[in-house]
Amino acid sequence: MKLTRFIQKLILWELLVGMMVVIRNQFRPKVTVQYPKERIPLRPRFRGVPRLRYDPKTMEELCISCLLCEQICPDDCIAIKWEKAPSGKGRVLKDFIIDYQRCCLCGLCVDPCPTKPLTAIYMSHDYELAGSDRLDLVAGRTDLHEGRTVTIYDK
Amino acid sequence: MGLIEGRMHPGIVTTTVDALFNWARKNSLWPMTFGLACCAIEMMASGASRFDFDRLGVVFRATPRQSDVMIVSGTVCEKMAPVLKRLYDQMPEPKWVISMGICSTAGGPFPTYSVVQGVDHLVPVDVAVAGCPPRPEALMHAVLRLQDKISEMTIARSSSSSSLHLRA
Amino acid sequence: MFRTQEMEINMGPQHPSTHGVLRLKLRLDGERVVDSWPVIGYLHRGIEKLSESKEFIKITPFTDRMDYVCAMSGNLAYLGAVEKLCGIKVPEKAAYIRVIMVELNRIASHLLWLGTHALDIGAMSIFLYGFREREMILDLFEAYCGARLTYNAFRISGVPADLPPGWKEECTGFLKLFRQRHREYEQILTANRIWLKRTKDVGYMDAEHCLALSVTGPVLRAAGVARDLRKDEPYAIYDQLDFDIPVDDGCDTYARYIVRMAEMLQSVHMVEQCLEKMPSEGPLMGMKGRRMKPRKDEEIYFAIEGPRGEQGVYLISDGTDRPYRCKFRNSSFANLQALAPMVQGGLVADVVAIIGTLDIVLGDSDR
Amino acid sequence: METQMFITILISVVQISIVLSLVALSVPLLILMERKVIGFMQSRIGPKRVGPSGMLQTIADGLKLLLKEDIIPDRADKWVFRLAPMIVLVPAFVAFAVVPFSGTGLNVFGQRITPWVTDLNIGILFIIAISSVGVFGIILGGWASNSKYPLLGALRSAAQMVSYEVPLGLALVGGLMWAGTASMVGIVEAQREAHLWFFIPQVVGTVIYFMAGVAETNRAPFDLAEAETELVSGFHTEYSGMRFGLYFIAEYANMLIVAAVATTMFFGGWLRPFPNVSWLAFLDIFNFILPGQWGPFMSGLMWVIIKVSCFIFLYYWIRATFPRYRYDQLMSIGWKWLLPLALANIMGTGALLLWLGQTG
Repeated sequence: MKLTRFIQKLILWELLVGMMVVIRNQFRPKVTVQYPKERIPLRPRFRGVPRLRYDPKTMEELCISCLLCEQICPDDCIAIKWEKAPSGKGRVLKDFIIDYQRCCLCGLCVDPCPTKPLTAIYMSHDYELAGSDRLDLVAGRTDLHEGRTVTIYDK
Repeated sequence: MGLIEGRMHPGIVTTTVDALFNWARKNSLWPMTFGLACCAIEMMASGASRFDFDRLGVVFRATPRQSDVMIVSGTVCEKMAPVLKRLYDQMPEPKWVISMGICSTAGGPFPTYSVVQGVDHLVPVDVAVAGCPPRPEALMHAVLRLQDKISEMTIARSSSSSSLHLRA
Repeated sequence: MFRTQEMEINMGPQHPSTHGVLRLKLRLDGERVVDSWPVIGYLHRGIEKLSESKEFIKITPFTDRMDYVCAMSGNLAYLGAVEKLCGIKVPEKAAYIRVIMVELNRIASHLLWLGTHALDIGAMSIFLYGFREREMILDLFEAYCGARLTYNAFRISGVPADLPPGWKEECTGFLKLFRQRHREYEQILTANRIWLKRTKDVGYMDAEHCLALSVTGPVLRAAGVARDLRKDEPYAIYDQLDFDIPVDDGCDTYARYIVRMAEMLQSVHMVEQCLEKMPSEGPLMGMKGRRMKPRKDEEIYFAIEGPRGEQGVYLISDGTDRPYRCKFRNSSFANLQALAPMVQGGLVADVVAIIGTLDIVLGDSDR
Repeated sequence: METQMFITILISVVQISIVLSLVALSVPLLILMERKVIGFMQSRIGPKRVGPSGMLQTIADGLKLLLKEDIIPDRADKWVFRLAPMIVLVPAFVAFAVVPFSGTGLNVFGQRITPWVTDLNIGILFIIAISSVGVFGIILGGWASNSKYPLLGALRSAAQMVSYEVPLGLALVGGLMWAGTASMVGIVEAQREAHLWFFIPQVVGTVIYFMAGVAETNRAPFDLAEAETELVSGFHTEYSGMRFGLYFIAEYANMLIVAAVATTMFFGGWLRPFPNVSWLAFLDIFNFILPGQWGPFMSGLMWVIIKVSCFIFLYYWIRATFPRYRYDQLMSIGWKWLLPLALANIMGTGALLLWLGQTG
């Protein structure tokens, strides 16, 4: 027993074992995803930047300007402008601004949104968020509905 | 800047040379290992096997002298600000800055006494990435954006800034 | 004519192996460290002060950003404190999900430690192997809560969502694979003579000193003290799980390596048990509505065992829905105090090994 | 008479330029291969997007380094700072003068062109002598930067390289005793005559040589001088642009030298495996493909390239796997293990040769 350990030590056995592990990994399939060409499929619950959506059936604004998301946002990055509806009941959304410079993608704003089952504000799958200026990252109502315009690379 | 920048008039030579130079510059962006906070972990992940920054020719260098781009990854605190500025000054021209994540872009969720509200108060930012932290793909996207920006560089003298050109 | 002189050198705040923005002033005699002063505060973001102006629920995202390597533990510690303060009971299923997430995150955190620690010492591939497996865990987290690093996965009184379909199978598959990969890491490092030389008797600190400096976590357990809050003061459902606490009495960097490697396997074991025992049905939130009614003038302290040691939250309430004072007792800050005595008398190369073995996260220590 | 001399000089110039350009061209390839090979070992794919599957990556890197601003720190010793990279680079290239790239020469226009620039009768000594000059470049570069991390790196590398020169040289002595000559060509010829590669009687010498060679070239696990995680970048921390590039090129050229010497000394240079076993002759593929003198030349070249590549691959493999030694441990290995082992190896070889001489 002692002799085998001595011989193992002499022929650098444990170093060779380590090297074999590395060479074994060389022949395993590579885990690299070549990003601009191919993308990792995002999981359904993935939280990108928050966005707004219309009612898919009626294409009407879902947001009822209840300001719950504005209140719960820990970064105070949501600003909502509204005015009284002409009918006198409820509110009409004038503008909805999310400052992506501040948004920490925590997803807390989606929890209290009252327009169930489809929440007006939702965590989108947009993650390509680079802008040449930080002010590019402020998203107004159109941006929130249509998505920000970003250069998408695919080759 | 190097020796030839700003000495030539725009023309065929400069565009050809520009194409070559910009190709070299944009394909060999070496960022500095400048991990500040959470985003640094995602920056490491972008260098790791699954995303493999090496594909794009992006190799992390430890010293500012050998790096081309500074990825400010994380919250820049008041105490860190002078260090960051000095490191930026130590980098050789041409150099670029990517502001990764909302903390470095605008202070992020920390509007407090100790956080610099945006690294653009300290150094010129070329590409700002939102996200907290951005996915590694988002950082790669920022690098690709930066490459686009680099390919528009020219060694020719720009007409607006040079009075000599106006006279000639 | 010749005169020897001690050299003062600044390690960090920007240094490849200070794990962020730790600054270490070293006084060197040749390569030997005579004296050292860790300087922290380069990542002080004022989270505790900021917390006083936020409602309880809004503070959860900040806990992600303190110990960003193990954000789930931060969430759990904070939410546990709030639940203790308000006397909320967490449903059993939610507790199981929480434990699964925290233990998976412990593996991820230890993988990051393994990778960076080995990279500091010079082993390059193991860093990428560690990250490769960590990505799989992050995928699991992304499938569950939607984020890769700053999860915000739990809510007060429970968890916001059930495990997505197919998650259990994916997780079981990962755990099976991870056991194999764990063996590979051991093959590369455990018996490697270079690794042994670099870690044995480096950064020695015995139990007495560890306790005196209130060092916790694997560093303490590697000094022979079987202190683990999961066993000593069980929270969540840890009292229903069967697990061991790996202890080693080497007191050095190698012992810490052994302890952490064993802990990863224990976590795998725990997650497997949780997946088996978890009730398939049941409520996920123990509280209806969003109103918090904490008792007035109550002070509580709640701590969990994070991957780096005791992760505690101290809350004072004044009866409103915001904390009067919110103090985080984070393990990195306490463990960092062990750095200076450990590096004393070592070489420069040992300094990076010791920083690696303490596994500090500067966001955790500076807050 | 004068024309003959002129032609000789011309041939030398041509040889030198061919060798220089070969080495200079193989360095970018080596860097690219390192990134690719190590990438594959780490289950990623390495450079991929620049040029066809990343082939132009190092070209882009080099061009970019040329275009970078050239910073000389304010308090640096400016002349030494400029000179140091050259001191590293030049010996690394000069050493290739005596490396034989193939066995047989070529006859071009009635002139014989040998596949080595010159065949010194002290070839091995020349290489050892020349490559030890490179240390000065590293020390001076680290010192001239007037910065603390480079200084530490320079001191480390000074101690390391000086102490590893000794086992490196002594490890070669065993081989020299077998060969009975110090000429690089003569060593290979001796292996042909002895019908065996000197690797077989000199296993210990080969291992010692390789370890010392890794240390000499500042590669992992002995890359203390530029240990990235300890000393930022070691001696070239303050170097930017092409000056850093020169250090980088020199490092890889040195690797090539170490591999080439090992090939010549222990692995039979341009000889195929088992040169005396005639049924293995088909291994010299080019003998059958190419006509006349080109066949043996290309076969020899092929074997040299294959053997050198194996060594370089071993370099990469080791770098990908192992942690780094500590400074004092490195010294104790060098002086306490490698040096006595190398001496014992010499004595053992001497005894063996004596015994062989008496019996045979």
